[in-house]
Amino acid sequence: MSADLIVALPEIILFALACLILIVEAYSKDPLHTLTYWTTQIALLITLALIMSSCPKEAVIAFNGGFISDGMSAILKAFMCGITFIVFLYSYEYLKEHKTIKGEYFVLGLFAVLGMMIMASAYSLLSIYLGLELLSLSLYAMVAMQRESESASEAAMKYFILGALASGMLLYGISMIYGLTGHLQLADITEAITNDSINRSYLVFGMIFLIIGAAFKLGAAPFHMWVPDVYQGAPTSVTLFISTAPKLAAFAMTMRLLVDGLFPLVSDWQSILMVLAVLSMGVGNIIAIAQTNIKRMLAYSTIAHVGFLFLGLIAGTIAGFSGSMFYIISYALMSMGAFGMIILLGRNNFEAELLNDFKGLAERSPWFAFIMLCLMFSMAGVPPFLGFWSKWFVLKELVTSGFVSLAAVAVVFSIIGAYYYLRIVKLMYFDKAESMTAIKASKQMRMVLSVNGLLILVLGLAPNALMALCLSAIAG
Amino acid sequence: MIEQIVFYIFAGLLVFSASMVVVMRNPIHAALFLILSFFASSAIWILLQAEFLAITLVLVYVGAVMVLFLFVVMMLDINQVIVKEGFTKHVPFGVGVAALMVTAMGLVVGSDYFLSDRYIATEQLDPNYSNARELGIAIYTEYLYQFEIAGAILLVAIIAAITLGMSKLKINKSINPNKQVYVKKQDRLRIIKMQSEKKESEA
Amino acid sequence: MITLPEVLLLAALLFCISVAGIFLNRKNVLILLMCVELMLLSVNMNFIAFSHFLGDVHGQVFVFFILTVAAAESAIGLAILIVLFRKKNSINVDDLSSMKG
Amino acid sequence: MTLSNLPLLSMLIWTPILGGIWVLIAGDRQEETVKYFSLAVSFITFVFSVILYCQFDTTYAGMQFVEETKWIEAFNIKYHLGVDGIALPLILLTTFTTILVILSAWEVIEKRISYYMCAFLILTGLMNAVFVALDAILFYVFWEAMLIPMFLIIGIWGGPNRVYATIKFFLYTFLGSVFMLVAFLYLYTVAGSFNIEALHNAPLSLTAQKLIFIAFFLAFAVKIPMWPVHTWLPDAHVEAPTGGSVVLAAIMLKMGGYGFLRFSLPITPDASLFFSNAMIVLSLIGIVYIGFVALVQEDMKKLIAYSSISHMGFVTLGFFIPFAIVAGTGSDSGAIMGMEGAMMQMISHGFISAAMFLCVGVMYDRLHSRMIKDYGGVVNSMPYFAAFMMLFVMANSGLPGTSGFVGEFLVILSSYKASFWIAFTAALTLILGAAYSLWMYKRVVFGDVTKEDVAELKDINSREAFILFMLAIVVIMFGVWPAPIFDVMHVTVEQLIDHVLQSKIL
Amino acid sequence: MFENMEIIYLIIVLAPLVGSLIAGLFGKVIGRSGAHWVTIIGVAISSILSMVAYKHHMFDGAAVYNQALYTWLSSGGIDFQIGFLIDPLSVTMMVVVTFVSWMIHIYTIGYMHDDPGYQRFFSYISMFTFAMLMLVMSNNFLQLFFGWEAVGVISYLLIGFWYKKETAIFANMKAFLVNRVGDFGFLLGIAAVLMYFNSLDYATVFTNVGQHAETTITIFGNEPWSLMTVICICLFIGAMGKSAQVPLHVWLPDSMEGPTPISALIHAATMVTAGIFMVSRMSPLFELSETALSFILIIGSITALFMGFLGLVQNDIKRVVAYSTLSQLGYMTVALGASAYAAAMFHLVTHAFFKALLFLAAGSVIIVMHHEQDMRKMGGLYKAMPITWLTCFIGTLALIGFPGTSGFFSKDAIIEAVHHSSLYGAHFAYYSVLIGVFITALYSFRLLFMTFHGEQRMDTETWKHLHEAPAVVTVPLSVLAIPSLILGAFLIGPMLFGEYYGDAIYVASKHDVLAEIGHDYHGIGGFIMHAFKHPLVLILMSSGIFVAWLCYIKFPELPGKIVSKFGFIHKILLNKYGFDDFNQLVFARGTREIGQLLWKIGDVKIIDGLFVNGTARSVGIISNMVRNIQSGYLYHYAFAIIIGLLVLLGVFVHGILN
Repeated sequence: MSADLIVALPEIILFALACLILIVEAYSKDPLHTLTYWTTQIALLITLALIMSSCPKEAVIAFNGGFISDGMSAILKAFMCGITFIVFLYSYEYLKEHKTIKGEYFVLGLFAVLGMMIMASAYSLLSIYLGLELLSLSLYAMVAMQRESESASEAAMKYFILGALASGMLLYGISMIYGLTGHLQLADITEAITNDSINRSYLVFGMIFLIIGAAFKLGAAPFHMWVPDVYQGAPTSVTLFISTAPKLAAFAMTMRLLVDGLFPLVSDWQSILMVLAVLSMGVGNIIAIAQTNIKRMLAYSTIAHVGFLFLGLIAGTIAGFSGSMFYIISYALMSMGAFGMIILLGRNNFEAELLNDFKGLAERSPWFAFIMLCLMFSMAGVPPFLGFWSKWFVLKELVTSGFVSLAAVAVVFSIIGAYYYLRIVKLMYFDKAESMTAIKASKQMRMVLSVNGLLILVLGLAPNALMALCLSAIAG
Repeated sequence: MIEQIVFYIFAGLLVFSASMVVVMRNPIHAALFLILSFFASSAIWILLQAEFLAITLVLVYVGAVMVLFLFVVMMLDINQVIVKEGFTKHVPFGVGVAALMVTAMGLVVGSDYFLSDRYIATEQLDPNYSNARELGIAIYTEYLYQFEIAGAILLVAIIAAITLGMSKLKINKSINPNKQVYVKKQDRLRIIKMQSEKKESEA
Repeated sequence: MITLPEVLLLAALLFCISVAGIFLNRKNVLILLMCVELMLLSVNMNFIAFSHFLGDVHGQVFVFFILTVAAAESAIGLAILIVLFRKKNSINVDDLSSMKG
Repeated sequence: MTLSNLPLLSMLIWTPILGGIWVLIAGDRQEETVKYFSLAVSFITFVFSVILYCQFDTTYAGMQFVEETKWIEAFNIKYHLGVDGIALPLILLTTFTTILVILSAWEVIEKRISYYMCAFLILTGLMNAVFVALDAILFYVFWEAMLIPMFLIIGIWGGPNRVYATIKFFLYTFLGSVFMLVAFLYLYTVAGSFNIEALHNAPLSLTAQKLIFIAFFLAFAVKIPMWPVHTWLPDAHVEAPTGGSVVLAAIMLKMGGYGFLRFSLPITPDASLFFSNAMIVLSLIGIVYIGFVALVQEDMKKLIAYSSISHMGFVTLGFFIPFAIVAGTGSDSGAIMGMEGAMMQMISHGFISAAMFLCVGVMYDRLHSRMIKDYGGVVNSMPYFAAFMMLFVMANSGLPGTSGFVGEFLVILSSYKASFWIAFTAALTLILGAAYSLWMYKRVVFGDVTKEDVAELKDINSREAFILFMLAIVVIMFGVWPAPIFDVMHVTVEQLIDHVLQSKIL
Repeated sequence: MFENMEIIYLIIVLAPLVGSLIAGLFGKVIGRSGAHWVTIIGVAISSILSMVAYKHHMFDGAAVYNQALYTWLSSGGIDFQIGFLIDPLSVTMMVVVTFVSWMIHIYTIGYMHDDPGYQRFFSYISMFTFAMLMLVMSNNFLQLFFGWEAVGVISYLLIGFWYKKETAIFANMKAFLVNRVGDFGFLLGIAAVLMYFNSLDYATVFTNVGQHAETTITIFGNEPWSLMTVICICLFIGAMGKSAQVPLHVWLPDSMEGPTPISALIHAATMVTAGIFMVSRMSPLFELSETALSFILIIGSITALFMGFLGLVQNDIKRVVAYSTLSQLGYMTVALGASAYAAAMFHLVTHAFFKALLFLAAGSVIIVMHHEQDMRKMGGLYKAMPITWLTCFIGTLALIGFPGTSGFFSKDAIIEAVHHSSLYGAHFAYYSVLIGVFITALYSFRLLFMTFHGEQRMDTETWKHLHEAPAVVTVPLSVLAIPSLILGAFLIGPMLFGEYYGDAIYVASKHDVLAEIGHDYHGIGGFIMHAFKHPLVLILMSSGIFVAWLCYIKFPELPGKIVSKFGFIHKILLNKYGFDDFNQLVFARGTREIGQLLWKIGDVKIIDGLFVNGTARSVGIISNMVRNIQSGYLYHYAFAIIIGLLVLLGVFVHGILN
């Protein structure tokens, strides 16, 4: 029992700290919630440290198979904490700027992180479900939290209803799988499928519901509808959050369900994912072209990226999964930078969420224009930026597994996609600025954002480490 | 035999009330039908030897959740909302899709596969079998971890509900002494210079 | 003697009704929330049926947790609903369309 | 001499890139420093390339100055550089042109001079890299990265319609190259490595080769460009600043040709054979069709752009003629001639088109118009300029004694070996080329002055004179003494032909 | 000094080049006199050395010199070289070219005296001399083509020398393009040669020519063509361009827009004869294809006759001479066609002198008339400028082939040769050249009378200031007059019937017309007597002179009458048979139309509009359509999810698709 506790230490500590911070928050009068903010950040760092320190050599299963700690979970958790740390840093800027700062934001954020971590290391369907709910509920609340704005509450409502619907589907799927295999624990399920003679198409029936649940979280077409509205409606700080760390969690969940749980059905879910992938890339890239609101545009680009993410899973090999992992991580880094940039450009009671707000950025601030350029070209998948390698990785594995034509389709969509990223670069560099108002943001914000952007470039020049990490994570 | 009859009665009731929930225009009626469907399903659960959960369902849902619903309904005095009729012309289409879905699912779940001897319920449990104890043991040993998570979820729910629910906005008239202390003259009082008036003739 | 398919069919029917409720209802968000509850109910039905016929308690445990979560969920849902109502002064589903395209 | 053990190739790549970054950091405040520094960097790079040339062993067919270090062990992608007789002349061309481009921007670019210089220096580094990369992925990375500075150059310093032009340019070329990427990935599954030489020897079925060839074709035909995927070029040229046009025409187009030599032909020889007739037809259409189109252009830059396309037609023709020759005569005599002619055509077109664009630039800087009708009688006010331009126009129309002649001559000669009619069609360029070049010259330079602003034109200053003079020297030198280029590439081309004429099907 | 002739040849070639470069690049520095001195010295050197070389080869009977000096490049096992082949043929050309060029340099001093582009001009003509020498001294096709193009470019530059004159810059572009058409054929010919002989070296080609005598290739469909015919016709097309044969003659008359010395040097004496030289040089090839020969014969005779007619109606003094040049070139071509290469070369040489003479004379008239070229505004000039008149008169006599003058021998030889030729089209050729004699006499004397005799038609102001041209003009005139008069007499014997050319020219025995004439050739006197024994030619000639006298001295109103009577024919002649209009309409406009079509329709509409931008646009449209699915309504979103579910279930569980 105590061994189990050791394994799950990061989660436990995070939980404890979250409760602590809740109390701190309750008693703090500071309108800027500085204390809450810093304690939160420290909590994250502590968790991060714990994760780093307790990175397992081989998979450890705890709590009667409810919990697993392996390479993938460890790395994803680490990135979740790290990314959330930066996200909170950006968010704090934003909230201060917009005078909508609330202590609960951070507390809920922490609980969301907890949920993600649980998902990352969930090894039974039940833990997956609970982790998912913990995450989602916190997110619903965070979206709705900025009570001044109509769109926020609308977004929250849509998110909530659709989320509930999706988790309902997921549950139905779980119930079917449970009913067919008689197990909730992933390993048992795999074993049951391989050994017992279970009607395959019924398993697929159940699996489809599971996939829908996962696809919804990731925002894959046709289960993507919530994404644009939520991204646009939610306060940028929350959008920033939603579009980064939870994606890792959703990826982890997909991996757990499809790879750890239902790998015997690989041929079936490959073809299902193929449909979703093509749809997502198509819908995402094509609709994004027509957008004028950058948050919404990035939402659609997310959908497109998810399509690409699936390609790695479709490959159905260790390397392919590593490719997807690499993809989702680099995507999280990129979109963190992109939304960070929106926050950076925003000012008091002004959200820089229209594309035109980027006009002439190169004159206003060459440096950040350059950072944004890196991010955009990276998202478009142009070398030497990180985004290229993520696309390259999944495509390579896809081709290696023999899906050449699918790869061709994918690259065609990536060209369509390139257009709207270029459009932002065009706005920044080729157009005249409408206002030359200088960018007012705190020093650490500027610094972190710069690092974020340069990271995209540096990792693009030397992607080996991250690639190796992902490979070992899945393989180990 | 009797079981079957009972089952079908409640099943019918359940389906009926459920569809009423969907059809009802007045949310209060809908809520009440929902309660009815909860009752019906709890009955069925008892047939399925899940007494504890059946009770819980009634207690938790009917007792708490539905009350919450009704409370909200009242609070928002919905009447102004339901002036227009609930459904629109899309209904037949929607129903068609629903039917399609029923068949799509029914074909699978209704198949004889689930009659196979894997799915034979033990008829008679021994008298001193306690469903609650079974669950209790499972939850507090095997599912400790998940139990904790559930706790976290509830906590989050509380936090969220509170933050969202309580409105600092208009009601709150409290003042901030800090601000009052730090106020300076020029914040409140502005002295402007202006030329004394001249007549056009002189200009 | 009840058979599994019967229960499963009932659950499936319930599921579809609730889903239909979600995409048919265009007026009242509250009813959407109720439909969500119905959906969870149907799922529970599934679980219980399976656990009964498999003679395995885990299904019921799962239901236990679903009930918990469902309660939490509805709480948050209603909270959001209230916020929404404060903003829009309406919980008409058709009014939730300021963002589109 | 310790030069031999210097990592010359890396220096060729990174010197300009680092220099460019420094320039960017220095910023517009110290404008003069920026200019002189950039000039110095470009000159040093040129010196490196010259050293490279001097140390190059013209008797060895394979790769020389090879550098190989780990880059991405996970997929054994290496930082693997090397140069052979095909790449070397192109590198010289690149480094040489860069100097002129830097010079040509001297007083012309007012806004964001440091960006401008930075963009060009980095571009140079990347272009050199493309020519020396021996790892397919490394190649691809540089190949794509190159688009970014060019995109910015056209977009920031370009003309009124620059946005359309630059986005068209980017997407068009991007479209081409992504398929190349897929092809690389597929090849990896066959060869188990991204090493280009390994890819050359990877056996492939004919269908696979065909698909790969098409993928490569999309990449390189767009870049070079071939009819009918050429329409991005005129727009890009017209909108680009002078320097941009120069680099675009002088070097970027050559990458398409280089790609054909480095990838299409050796990796998919059988498919190349299969498609050779189609390619030849496309090239011929390009030569004639585009020749006609060039004739009626009213915009000088457009005209030169179109003439570039038609000249590039000779390059592709020369590349694919060998197959036709072998198919027709059964012997490969004249095949080498065609290939080398095509190579020479690339080099010389590099110089000539650069010169032509610079000439237009010189006029544009004075009158801010590229329209032919706005000029006329320029010779009266700018005699020296007129003299230079006459030389380049003549070179452009393939006059013997200028470098423009050599390539076309050899390609026509060898294409005759394939078929009379191919040679016939190709040779039409003698007439068309002369027609559009001279007609433009007549309308722009000759004649009496009719517009007073033309009369007030100032003749070229010493800087412009220097640039044009350098080019004139080169154009004439390679016209009467092309040996330096040919000596370098003989062995490589021969080996390439041998390789290409063997089937890879197992 | 003959040990290393190589040096001498090099000097011959390079001296003019050096002069030209100095004059061209440092014109400002060295000034006008500097410019003409340096170039003249350059040309003089090469001229004298050419004579030395001539002596070396013709009198001291030195062996043929054939050396490659510099390998331009080698590719695919074939060496492209620069080298000299010095044999009687080339050495004769060298002398002619350098000498005439020299004279014209001197003459130019006077003619261009007050032209701003003085240095430029000298630089050009020296450069031309260099190029021409490269052409004639070449020992391979590449260098030949090089010189070929080079002279073309320089003539382009020189025709457009007065670049402000719209007509001039039109003429020079026309000239270049028409020549390019010729070069097009020429290049194909060279390519063919390379393909079958794998060498561009004259010697190699000529020695191996036998192997391919019977080779046939298919070009149209699969009906076989003799390789030699193809090669020869291709090469001859090149010659047609340079030597202005119908229908590629159109550029030559317009080229008169250039300064007169150019007309004399390039468009009369040297460049235009390059074609003739080339064909003679290629005699071993041409001899193998009778088809080609008859083709040449017919083209030549057409040119000879019909271009002569045009000379009758021109009033511009230079244009008359130009058309006479055309018809004389026609004569040479006819000779080539009749395999009388020697005769062609002979006429080339004599023609070079007397035509240059005529041009210069015309030029000196033009100077004196203050650049007035219309003969109707002249007349009676002989009093004012006797030397010019005399030299011009000599030139005219030579041109019409007055017995004893050099023109007489060459032209008569040609006529005789054609007479003896048995090729297809020989008869036609024979009669055209005969009529040509009459025409020639007519227009030549028309020119002479209208210019120098009759009443003065210029205004008195000009008349007062009339005076003889300066020495720099008259001296070259006189110097050229002498060879025009006597050169023929010296050359005819050796050149036509002796071993003058050695192996430089090869004539198949069955074509060797000159040999037949040679049988009854007994010295110059005999030749002249022969002409009187069969006086047809002389009669034609004198009648021509007589008619001219009637029309322009006796009854000056007569021409008007004739014109009004045969207005139609006159119109045709004035329109030069409509060649120019035709070219303007079909080629000039046609190509532009095609260009516009391909551009506006092909590129802009189809490729760009339809495919490139079309794709982009359609993507935009699609995107705007698809985004409407995102209606913002919750129930639609939910519905989408359900549809997705249904589809997945349908396809993957119930297998609807299969």
